Amino acid sequence: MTQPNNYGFGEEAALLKDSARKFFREHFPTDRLHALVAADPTPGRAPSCQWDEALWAQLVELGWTVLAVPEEAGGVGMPVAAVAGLVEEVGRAAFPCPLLGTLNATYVLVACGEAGAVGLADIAAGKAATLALTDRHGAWDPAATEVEYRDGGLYGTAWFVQDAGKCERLLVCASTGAGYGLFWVDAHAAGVTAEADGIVDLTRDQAHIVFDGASGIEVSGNALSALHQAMPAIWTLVAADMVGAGEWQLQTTVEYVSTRKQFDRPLGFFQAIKHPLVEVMVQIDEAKSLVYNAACACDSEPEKAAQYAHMAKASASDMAAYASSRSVQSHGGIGFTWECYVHLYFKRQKHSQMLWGDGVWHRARLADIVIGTAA
Amino acid sequence: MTQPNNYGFGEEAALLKDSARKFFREHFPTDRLHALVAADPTPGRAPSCQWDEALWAQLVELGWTVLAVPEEAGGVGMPVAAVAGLVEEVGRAAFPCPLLGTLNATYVLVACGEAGAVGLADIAAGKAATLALTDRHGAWDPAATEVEYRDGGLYGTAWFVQDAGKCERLLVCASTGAGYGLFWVDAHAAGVTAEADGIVDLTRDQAHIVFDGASGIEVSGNALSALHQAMPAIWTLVAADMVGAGEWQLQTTVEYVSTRKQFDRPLGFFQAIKHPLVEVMVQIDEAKSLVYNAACACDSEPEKAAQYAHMAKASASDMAAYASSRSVQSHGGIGFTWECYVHLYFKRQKHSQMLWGDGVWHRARLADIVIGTAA
Amino acid sequence: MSDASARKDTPAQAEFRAYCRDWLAANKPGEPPVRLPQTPLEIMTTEQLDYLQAWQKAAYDAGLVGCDYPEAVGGGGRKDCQRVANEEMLAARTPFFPNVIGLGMAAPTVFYHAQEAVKAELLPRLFSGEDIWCQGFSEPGAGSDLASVQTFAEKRGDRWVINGHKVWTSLAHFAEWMIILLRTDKSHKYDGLSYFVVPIRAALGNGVTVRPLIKITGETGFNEVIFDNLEVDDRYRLDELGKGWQVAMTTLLHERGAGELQTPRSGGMKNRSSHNITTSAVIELARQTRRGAGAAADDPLLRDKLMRQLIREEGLKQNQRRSRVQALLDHPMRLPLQNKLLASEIAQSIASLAVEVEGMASSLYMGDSNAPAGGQWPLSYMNSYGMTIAAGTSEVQRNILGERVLGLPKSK
Amino acid sequence: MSDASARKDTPAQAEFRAYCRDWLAANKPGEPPVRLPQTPLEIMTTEQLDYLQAWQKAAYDAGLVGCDYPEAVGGGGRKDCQRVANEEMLAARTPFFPNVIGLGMAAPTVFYHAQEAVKAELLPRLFSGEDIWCQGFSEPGAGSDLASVQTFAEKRGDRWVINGHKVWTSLAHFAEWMIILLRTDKSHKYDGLSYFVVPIRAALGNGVTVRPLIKITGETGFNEVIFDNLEVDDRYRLDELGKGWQVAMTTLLHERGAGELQTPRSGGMKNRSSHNITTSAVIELARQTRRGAGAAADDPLLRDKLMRQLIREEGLKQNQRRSRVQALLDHPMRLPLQNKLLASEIAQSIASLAVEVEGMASSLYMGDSNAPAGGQWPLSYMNSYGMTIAAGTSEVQRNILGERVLGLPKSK
Repeated sequence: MTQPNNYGFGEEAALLKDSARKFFREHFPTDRLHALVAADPTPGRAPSCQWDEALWAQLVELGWTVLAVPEEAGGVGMPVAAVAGLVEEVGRAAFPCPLLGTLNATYVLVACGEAGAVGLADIAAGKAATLALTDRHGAWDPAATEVEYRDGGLYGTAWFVQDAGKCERLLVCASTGAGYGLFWVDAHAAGVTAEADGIVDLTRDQAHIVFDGASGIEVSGNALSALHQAMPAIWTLVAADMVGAGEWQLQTTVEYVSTRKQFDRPLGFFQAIKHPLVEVMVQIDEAKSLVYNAACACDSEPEKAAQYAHMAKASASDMAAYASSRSVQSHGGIGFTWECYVHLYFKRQKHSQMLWGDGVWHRARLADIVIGTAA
Repeated sequence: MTQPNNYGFGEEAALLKDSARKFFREHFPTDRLHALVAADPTPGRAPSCQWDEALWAQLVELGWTVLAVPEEAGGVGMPVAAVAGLVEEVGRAAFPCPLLGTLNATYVLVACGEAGAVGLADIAAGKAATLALTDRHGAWDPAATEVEYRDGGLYGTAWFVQDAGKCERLLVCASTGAGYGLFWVDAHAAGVTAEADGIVDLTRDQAHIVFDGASGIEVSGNALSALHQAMPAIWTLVAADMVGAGEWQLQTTVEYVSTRKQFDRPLGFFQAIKHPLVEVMVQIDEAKSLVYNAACACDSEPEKAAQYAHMAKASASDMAAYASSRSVQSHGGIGFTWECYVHLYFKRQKHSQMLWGDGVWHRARLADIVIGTAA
Repeated sequence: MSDASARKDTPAQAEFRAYCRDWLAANKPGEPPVRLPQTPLEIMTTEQLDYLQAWQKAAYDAGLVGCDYPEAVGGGGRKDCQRVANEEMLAARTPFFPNVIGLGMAAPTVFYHAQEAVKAELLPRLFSGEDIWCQGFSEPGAGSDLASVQTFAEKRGDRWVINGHKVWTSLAHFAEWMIILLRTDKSHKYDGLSYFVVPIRAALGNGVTVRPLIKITGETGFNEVIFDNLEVDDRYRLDELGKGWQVAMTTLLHERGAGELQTPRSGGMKNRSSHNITTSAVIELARQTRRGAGAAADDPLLRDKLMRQLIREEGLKQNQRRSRVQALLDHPMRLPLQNKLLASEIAQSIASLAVEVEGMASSLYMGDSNAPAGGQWPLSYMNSYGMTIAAGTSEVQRNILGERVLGLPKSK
Repeated sequence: MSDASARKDTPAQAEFRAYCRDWLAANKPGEPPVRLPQTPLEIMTTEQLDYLQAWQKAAYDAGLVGCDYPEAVGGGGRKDCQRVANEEMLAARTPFFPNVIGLGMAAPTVFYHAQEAVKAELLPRLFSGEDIWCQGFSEPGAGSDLASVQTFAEKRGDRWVINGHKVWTSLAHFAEWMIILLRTDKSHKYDGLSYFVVPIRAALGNGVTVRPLIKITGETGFNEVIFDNLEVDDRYRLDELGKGWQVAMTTLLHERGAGELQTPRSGGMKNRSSHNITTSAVIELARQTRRGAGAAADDPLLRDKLMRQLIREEGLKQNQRRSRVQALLDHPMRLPLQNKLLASEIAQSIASLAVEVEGMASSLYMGDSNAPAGGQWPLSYMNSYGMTIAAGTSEVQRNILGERVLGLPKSK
């Protein structure tokens, strides 16, 4: 299969992206975000889950959570490229919500085939979900899961579960006698305890979830295969989020250095400020181009999807680190204060950078594909 | 043992360094170097060995080649820190000569104990020497040598032998039935054929040397141990050469960007030029400080010598790459021409960068010492 | 690629594509009798030039060059067909065209700014490659600061007398014509510039001297050109007096691939001299290079660096693709203006990585029979500085991006 | 270190060293009753302050603080002995002194520029730590461009009336006194500045307001200070009117460790809260962190990065050592002026590497019981931007180095 020149990013996709941008501009400007999530600055603050549930309900109403659900399962069946466009705007707004997790679960459920239908039906009905498969060491390999399925119940702990406090369903990877299975679990079921983590990122919540005999519906008996198929879309979407957030960082910083004067010149006059911001732009564009290439591969060149998605996430991770660093540094003393909004994106990006593999990890996997496994 | 605060770099060392700098300034300005080595620009030019033998003879007369030879062997027995000061000046002048090779051989011969005396006597008598121990792949591990000692003769080829065309003696590492030995060989003996390499660097010559039954004096039956002891000084000295060459690159470039005007300003006004040159300076100073620390360790804290010498060579290698890159780029179109002298140092530094291990290799060895060998 | 593009062809384009494909199948030139350089700018011998000129002439006669220009100036009179011809030539892996500055920079500038009679006089032989063109912009005192050119044209009656000194003029040793930026008024920096086309070859020894400059690699390929009272007719002035800077922008826009008219491009031919500065070539090199007990391609640090390069390379390719997808662009010049910066810096870091992979063997140069890849990697690494310096240094490119795209205040 | 230095002592220094050693052996303070912050600038509670002030007072009373200042201003009247005391305190691993701005910046400035009576009034309580000092240089509109301060002092009779707004003033919430750069003439940028010492605590609520600023980490520790008609006696002006910029250079020179007078320094104490931003701490972290089947410390890429950091760290240490070896220096300010740039950038990259080593676990913060190292690495990484921004951003440091050391033309 070959890719269409325009990444399959057609008119509908453009409309969706545009309307999302307008939606956030109108309903969720950055000062609202700051007011919502940054009320308690103390470093040792208790874990919390601050989000605008009413606004989220509107988005569910608009159908955003079912865009990736196939039509036959009650969704819209939009291509990954179009979904990436939406996620880019969510990242630009740093909107706290369980969209990414729900999309991730959707792609994994689709990869489960018929057995996944039960999960897709829940998502089509508006339930938010998230993946639970990481071990305590934060391994990016799902086979490291600490959760076991035995005697009809799930046991063990899943770590680093994203936006757990906002979700009603969990898609859990657990070792079974026969390998690894995927289980669709009610987040509030008996035997499921979510322990919220105290995290740096104010725009997300995170938990480790303890399973003690919880029951769940097995949606796949071959978890690794389903995850293998779905991961490229998952990597691509988190990269799309980072591209949007990076663009916010760039534009906000450009605006600041265009107005802030030192030595009778706007800061942006100085090449020591200007050239690093150009480099941020260059890195954002690289990551963005690679995101749509990877998304399009998920849609129409699946044999290349993993390769291109590794590229996109590696590029986005490095970009996010650099864009974050320059956003604070270029803002000077102001950028070092809690009241300036740049720290919200700084923290979100540092979090995203690690999510589902950092740059080094993705490049190592890419090398295994392109060069072959090292002798 | 602990190091003296001043690196043991005393008055004599300062005088030597100072007089070397004056000597080259007077007798070997860069235009002489260019006239001497850059007459034939063709990329496919035949290998050649261009140097000023008369000037070299003066330096031998001044005793530079016996500085590291112990007093009891007829030399001066100066500390490595003082020798590093001299080599820094040789690097600054990019003076084509066999000084480094002779010093390298000296340190290895000293490490051979009594058996090395025969070699040290030759060096004390003014003979130049060089090490011959690298395989065709340029391995930086002497145990990779392709030369074999059998039936009383040496067989095989030693590659990447530095300044071979300027030397009368070779110190050869060869596998023996019992391990590895070091052999002191007359460069013009029967069974020794030097095949000159066509190299990029115009300030050095290089050869691969074919041994076909050549005889030599075995100065050590445990080559790896002697080399292990001597390598820190060898790494330190090539780093010292690079520091001197780097300083030439920095000062020459600073001078150019201070006079060359574009947009009605000297180029050096622009931070896009200024800040990279500051970074070059910072890197040179790091490498230089580490060079004297390593040299001083060779003299008075030998258990730390390898660790510190790895730091010095790793730092110098990365500095040399960056200083070279910025010297050409900051000179603009002029810097891209053969008539501008910067290419001479660019090429010398790229060569030195690889000599006896690049930055990555030295950091890997350093990690083995500091962290321990990886599991 | 050729087939994917074909799907969007208009009927006229489809017909033309079929024609190109047939013609190329029958007429693609055979192996060159001599080793070709890496790019047209490094053509050094007349043997190389003859072979390449014959190919350009054949392609022009067949209608594959200048397709979108009007017939009156020697063009094909078609609409948006050069792109089609280029795609088919790339697919057929034809040799490159030698008159690269003529086609990419001189032709659109002459077309938009010269008198009609001058277009008709010059463009046909430019398209056919019979006349090679060169560019006279840079001077010893005017590099990044192009507007400070000093080479002066003085009006004497109906003619102009030119005196001065141009440098870094690739192909000047073969060129019939030069596009040139001249000072016609010393009292205004930008408004004192005018733009001309001047004959080079015809005036050699009689107002024009061409001297080769040697590069840090030891290669020749560019030149300095000295003007000593060269007389030129006023008809060869492009656009109005004092509008030279604006005309030069047309040239630079097309040089950066951001112009209106698609440049005729041929290429893709593999031959024994071909040396591609691509990550996959370095991966191949790493596979063949011993490092410790294994291959360099097994080394985790080199693998990471190789993948960094591969990602940057693919990123640039996808930038070019995305620059045609309107809905994914925020600023029309944001991607096109990155092209030159990225292409040159990526090439430099690829060559630098290859040299690192070679290790000690990177000391060996073109004349050494043991040099890996014939010593071309150290050569390419050194040549890459030509790319990050020429046609606006990387530093100038970053200024342009910061000012024109991000809207930051001018640094100069 | 202590022993190597001892070898070069003068007889007076040797005697003093022995005294310090004995005194410290008997009087080194015990474990603090509360968790201490990473540096004095982050003192947040009076419990922390009380413990540290008691220590500084004891050390001062014993003659270990201000040794090289004359007795008339409360100093020890010794010659080159502060260095000796500092070495011995470091070796004894004492706690740090809380009055760090007072000792490092205010004391030498007051000493070189104040009236004799003012020195005698202020310095003893500064040395003893009874008075904490803070620094009022930066303003909302004057960061990197320090000379553009607007806080204004107007002369009324023998007194000055101060109005304006200072920011990033560490320790202001505990400070009795502030060194302050003020504008006394709006018509000259540099020559319109004058330098004062002003009482803070005494004027709280009566001309002075101190408000804590919250850092991106969520910590407090620095403040904004608002002056609303604060009256100050003319005797608290340092040096002449309009010489404020020159006086400020004395402050900055000593801040960068490049001044004449050695700053009294104590430190080295390990306690349960200590978190050293060093490569060896990250190596330890990497040993304890699982990565794939092994430890992060076994990963070749992380090993390379760890060694890069170790080399930079050792390089800075050796720079400091080499800066005292005359024969190995080309320019007297070349190494000292690199100190602040390198120390801050190295700390930033070490913390960044630690966060990379932690991987997903770096998402966990101070309030999470599962956070590695108690969540201090993400905290340190964020705090490192305070270091690359405050006291002259890294960008400004590079300008200074390019201009003052390399002699390049000024960029501003």
